[in-house]
Amino acid sequence: MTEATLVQAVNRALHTAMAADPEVLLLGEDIGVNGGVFRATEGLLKEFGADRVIDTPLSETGIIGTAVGMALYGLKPVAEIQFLDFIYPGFDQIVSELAKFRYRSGGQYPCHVVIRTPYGGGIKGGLYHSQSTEAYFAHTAGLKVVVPSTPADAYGLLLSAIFDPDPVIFLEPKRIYRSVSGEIPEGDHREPIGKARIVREGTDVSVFAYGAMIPPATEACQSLEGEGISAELVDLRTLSPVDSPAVIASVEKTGRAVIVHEAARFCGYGAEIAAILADKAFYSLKAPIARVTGFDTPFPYALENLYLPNAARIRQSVLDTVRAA
Amino acid sequence: MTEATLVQAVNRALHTAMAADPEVLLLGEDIGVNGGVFRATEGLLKEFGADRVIDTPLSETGIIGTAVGMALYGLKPVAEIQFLDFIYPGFDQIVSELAKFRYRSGGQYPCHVVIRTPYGGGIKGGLYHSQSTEAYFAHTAGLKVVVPSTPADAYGLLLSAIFDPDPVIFLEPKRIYRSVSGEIPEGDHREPIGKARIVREGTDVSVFAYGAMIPPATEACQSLEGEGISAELVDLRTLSPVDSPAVIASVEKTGRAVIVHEAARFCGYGAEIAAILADKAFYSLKAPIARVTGFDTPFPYALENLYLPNAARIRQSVLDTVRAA
Amino acid sequence: MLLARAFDERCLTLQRQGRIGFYVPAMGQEAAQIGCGWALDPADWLFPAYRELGLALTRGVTLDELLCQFFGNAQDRLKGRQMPNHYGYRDRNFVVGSSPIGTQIIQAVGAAMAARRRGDAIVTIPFFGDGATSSNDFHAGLNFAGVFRVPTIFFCQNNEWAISLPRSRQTAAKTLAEKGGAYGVPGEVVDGNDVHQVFRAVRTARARAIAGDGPTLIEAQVYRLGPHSTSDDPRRYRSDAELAEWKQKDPIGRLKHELLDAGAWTEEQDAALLEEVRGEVAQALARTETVGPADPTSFLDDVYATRTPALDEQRHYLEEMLKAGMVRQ
Amino acid sequence: MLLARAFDERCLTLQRQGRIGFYVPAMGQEAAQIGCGWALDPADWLFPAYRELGLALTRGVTLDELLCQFFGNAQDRLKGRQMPNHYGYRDRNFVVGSSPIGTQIIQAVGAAMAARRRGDAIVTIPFFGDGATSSNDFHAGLNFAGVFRVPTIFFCQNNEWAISLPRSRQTAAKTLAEKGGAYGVPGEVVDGNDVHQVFRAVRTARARAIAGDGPTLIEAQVYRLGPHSTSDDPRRYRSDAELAEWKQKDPIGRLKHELLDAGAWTEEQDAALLEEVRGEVAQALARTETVGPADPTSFLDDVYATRTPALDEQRHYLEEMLKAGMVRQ
Ligand SMILES: Cc1ncc(C[n+]2csc(CCOP(=O)(O)OP(=O)(O)O)c2C)c(N)n1
Ligand SMILES: Cc1ncc(C[n+]2csc(CCOP(=O)(O)OP(=O)(O)O)c2C)c(N)n1
Ligand SMILES: [Mg+2]
Ligand SMILES: [Mg+2]
Repeated sequence: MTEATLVQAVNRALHTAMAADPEVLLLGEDIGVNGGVFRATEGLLKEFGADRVIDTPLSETGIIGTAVGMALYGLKPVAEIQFLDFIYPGFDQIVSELAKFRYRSGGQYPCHVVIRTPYGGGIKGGLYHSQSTEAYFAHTAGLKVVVPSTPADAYGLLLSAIFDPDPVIFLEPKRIYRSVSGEIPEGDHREPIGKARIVREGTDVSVFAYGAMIPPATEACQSLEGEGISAELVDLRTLSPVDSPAVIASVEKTGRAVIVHEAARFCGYGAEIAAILADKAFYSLKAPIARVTGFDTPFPYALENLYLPNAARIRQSVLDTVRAA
Repeated sequence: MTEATLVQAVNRALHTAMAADPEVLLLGEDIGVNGGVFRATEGLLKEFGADRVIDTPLSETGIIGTAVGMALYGLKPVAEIQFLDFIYPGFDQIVSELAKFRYRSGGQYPCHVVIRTPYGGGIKGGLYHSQSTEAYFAHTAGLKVVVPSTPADAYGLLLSAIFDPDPVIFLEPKRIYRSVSGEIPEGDHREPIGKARIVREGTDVSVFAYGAMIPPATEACQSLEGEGISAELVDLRTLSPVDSPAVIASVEKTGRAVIVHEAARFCGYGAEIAAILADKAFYSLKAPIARVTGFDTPFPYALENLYLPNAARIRQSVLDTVRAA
Repeated sequence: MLLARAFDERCLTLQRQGRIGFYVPAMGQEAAQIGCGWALDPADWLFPAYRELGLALTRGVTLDELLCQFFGNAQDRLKGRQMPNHYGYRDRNFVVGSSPIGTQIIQAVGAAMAARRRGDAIVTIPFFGDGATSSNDFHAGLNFAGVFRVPTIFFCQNNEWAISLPRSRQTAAKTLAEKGGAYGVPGEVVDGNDVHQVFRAVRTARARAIAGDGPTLIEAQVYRLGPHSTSDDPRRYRSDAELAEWKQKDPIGRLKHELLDAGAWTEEQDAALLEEVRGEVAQALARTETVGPADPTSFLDDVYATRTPALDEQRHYLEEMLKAGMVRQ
Repeated sequence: MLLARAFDERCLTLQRQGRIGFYVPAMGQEAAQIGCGWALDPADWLFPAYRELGLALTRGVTLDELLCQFFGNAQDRLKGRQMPNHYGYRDRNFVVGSSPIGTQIIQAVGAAMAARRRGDAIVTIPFFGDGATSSNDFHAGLNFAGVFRVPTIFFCQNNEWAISLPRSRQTAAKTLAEKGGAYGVPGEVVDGNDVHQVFRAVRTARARAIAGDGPTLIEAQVYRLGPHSTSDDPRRYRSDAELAEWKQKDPIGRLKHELLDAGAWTEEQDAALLEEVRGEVAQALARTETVGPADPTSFLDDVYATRTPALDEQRHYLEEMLKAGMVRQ
């Protein structure tokens, strides 16, 4: 066990995977001598060499397409996209190729690729350094989508992602890259993909969140304790395939649900959680399903603190839900 | 009024708009002398010339980026993407540029662009000529998303889209391009964007669908009449901004909802309708909200008839919903 | 080459008869593909588009395999997932292609980097058309190849048309080969109707690549003698005169006359061979047309390495629907 | 040029002091930008990236306007929507840029087609760096420009670095200008530290474009003297020696010495000018720093031409939250 921030945990997981398996390699923009613009790959070039930590030209379709080709051949590439906002030049390679290769080939060509990318707001990044478009990827069959919220999960889930036989989009909440710090395991300790984590148990209402929304959601739940409200907080961790048994079980217990994410609401990821519950936990529901989300606008710069869900908004929504009917 | 198929209605609407306004022009692959691979632009090159019906090189980012530039300058370009499946090389121009230009410029640069593209399955097109990824676009603030299901709507909605001040993704259900035929108006008759259409009224259950799912949904609803079930069928027509008052009002009346689309279920468009209802119509709901959708796989070739929702599956789901609890 | 032509002709008929759903003929491009295929090593990795019948035959792909893919039947290696012509066989290093244009080009570069890392002395070869040179992934592929000096041969079959767009409107460059210059990748134009010239050019490029001297872009100038696909009517956009002119250069006729002139071949042999290949095609068709359909629940597999719980649930639902007769293949 | 430099320096300090959130300096690229700007007509449409301070000044964009954008305050034309440096002004034909690299390149081509259709005798000019030549939209932009022969000048400022990637690893092409050849677009290298040379090259390209002779790709060779942005530390990836070498070619020092040598300028005048521009910057800062913040509900506008009912509802919710003190700017 060592203490690490979330971004350090990412760095350690990459190190562990590369040391364990010579077929793991990294590629992306500015990941080599510069160590990544967030320093996630710091020191890895020196340790593993330029053959395994590859600085690429400025082309996301190049990065992802190259990773796909490497994976077809049998390697385990981990691609870094500098910001999720810049993934779209490579979106075709993701949805048309990466997600569908195993399927279209009748299982002949698995595509063992991880795409790591920082996502989300709260760093004064404006429209193009702040977005949370996880729903695009979660809607794409063939991809797995993982979002850690703690250093330990970042470490364990990234290791699982790197050794997972399927393509994984690994979204790193950059807002809490350095603000949360915690113990991480040593060595090849993996956290399973596809399992939610109960952050705190509760009986009155279930709050579903992930990534950088876990800290404000935790704060909101804690603050409600004083008012005698027992909120259960579920960190989804894997968005696809989602741990629906855990989601449903929680609401079967509490009868109420509040879903939190920073992405725009309309057709956002939270809609799927609501839809699952409105179908599979309908008879347990005692109140409308609430969503606390970003607004249905692009991500603003100067006013980002108004855009992002915070503890007060989450708290209010939980209160309204518990008091409903 | 003249009789037309859906694809002919598209052709007529383009003709009407181009005749009315010299700043409307078309660009895309094979739309000129070839008249489009589905013949949607047949005859327009001859009538309006190569300056206004522009065959482009094979680049979707080129087509969309060019359209954005034309719109910035003040024209009203209508871009054709040959199949929705091929839009992804231009996805960056759509989500980063087209959708955000007005916003990021503080209103200085509206982006008056229509992207027309055939979507959906049922034509033996396999993975890459069949997809329905409307959810990607509906989740993108700044875009409007329109899907007609009849020739009259195709005509009236496309005209509205072309003269709308915002970017519109206009999804054409290619499966019913020629299978449905009906009256279309003459001249500049527009159907409003943002309004759902009640295909048939009913009192027991609301069925929400759009595009090529309207014919099987209609068949399912009709067949249930015999069993004394009165199903209301709502054609959403505009997916974004959705007509939520109409959606909510229908379920306030019926108390039950079945949502139909051919896209994969997980994080599909139907999730948003379910989420809206689970929040805003919660107290009217008498049964779980059901979704009849494509499966959570890429779109298959040989087995596409098993993949696509049909009248029998919709009918069964409506029955289950009405009989629930 | 004759086998490819005969097979193409039969498949066009099959489609017209409604026995297969769609078909993309390779007619006119046989010499380019077969010349290239012969110049390669079986260990080399091929990244085809959708028009590479000749190439597939050089890899020993059988007519039966192809037809099963077109039918999407129980013996299709791809389990009925893809449209006809989008076949591939891992054991033949013939990667399964897709419809989006150009995507394989950059993938081939990644595979080449992987092969080099493994120490495998092979080359990778993406196949693509004139239209694909406008794609994002052509740009990324050539650029990465130049920067990383990978052992990749970019094999462009310029058949003068991208559906209805003529080569001259695809790009203002004089040749496609010269596009290599933008990336520090040497480019070369070859007469794609001359099987020997293609063979030599690919051989040379392969030797360079294996020696560590980097990638090559080869533009094989050919002509698409048939329609773009069975959904296409080329008479809408190109002249009979143009077609007639190129028919004169038909690579099959050309090779035949070469051999006849050299005294290495006779009209009788030619007729016999034609009959033989037609027989082969007929037999393959007879064998494969009776193969049963794909397993109806199989389309829920291979999304992931193992079915997720949600897919298990959906499979269960599908089985119910099948049992109740509510869905039909 | 001096004004740009003084402004850059002040803004770097502002960012260090936490008074603006982020900054991208143009230091070292002033001659290229200003030489280009002067060679153009005010009616020409500029499509900047994010490093075009010098260019903006040639369009009469004021320091106040720039600073209000950096502060994202109530007088920011963009209503606080974008990060610093992503400004634009429709009335100056200076299009509002974005962060994704390269997207403006193809847009400029579309605008040129539109201008031609309208009969406007103008050119469009996308500005971009060496890194952007690897982008999808560079490829599409140059290719469409060649095919449609548009009046567009592609103005590439090769400042040797794309964050930490040196030009030599961005592409194996010898120059970026020669990439034009892949598209039938003439390319030209100019010394971007020589304001006259840049001016002449752009003038010539503009005349060609207006005459209907099509697009030109200009590579202005410059050097990024500062960091990529305030988030960047260039000492991690480049040597002091390299920096020192290029500092010798600093376009401002160069012009100054040229003028001194020609007897058209004195050290005293230079010092006075420097003081003057520093004063201008200080005054602009004093005027703008006190401007109030953007209207807190304004971020819900301009998603569409009019707010949708859902956005109205969300605005109402936001107002409630503001009133209750539950959210803060
Ligand atoms: C990204 C993308 N856009 C459009 C299409 C539709 N399309 C299929 S083939 C084709 C033309 C391809 O031309 P070329 O690359 O020259 O290959 P050829 O068919 O001539 O062999 C087009 C436009 C596609 N498949 N993918
Ligand atoms: C599509 C995309 N990928 C990555 C980035 C991150 N990024 C910002 S600037 C930059 C380098 C740009 O280099 P260049 O084009 O040479 O312009 P310069 O900054 O040198 O002026 C990168 C990689 C981005 N903004 N957009
Ligand atoms: Mg072609
Ligand atoms: Mg640069």
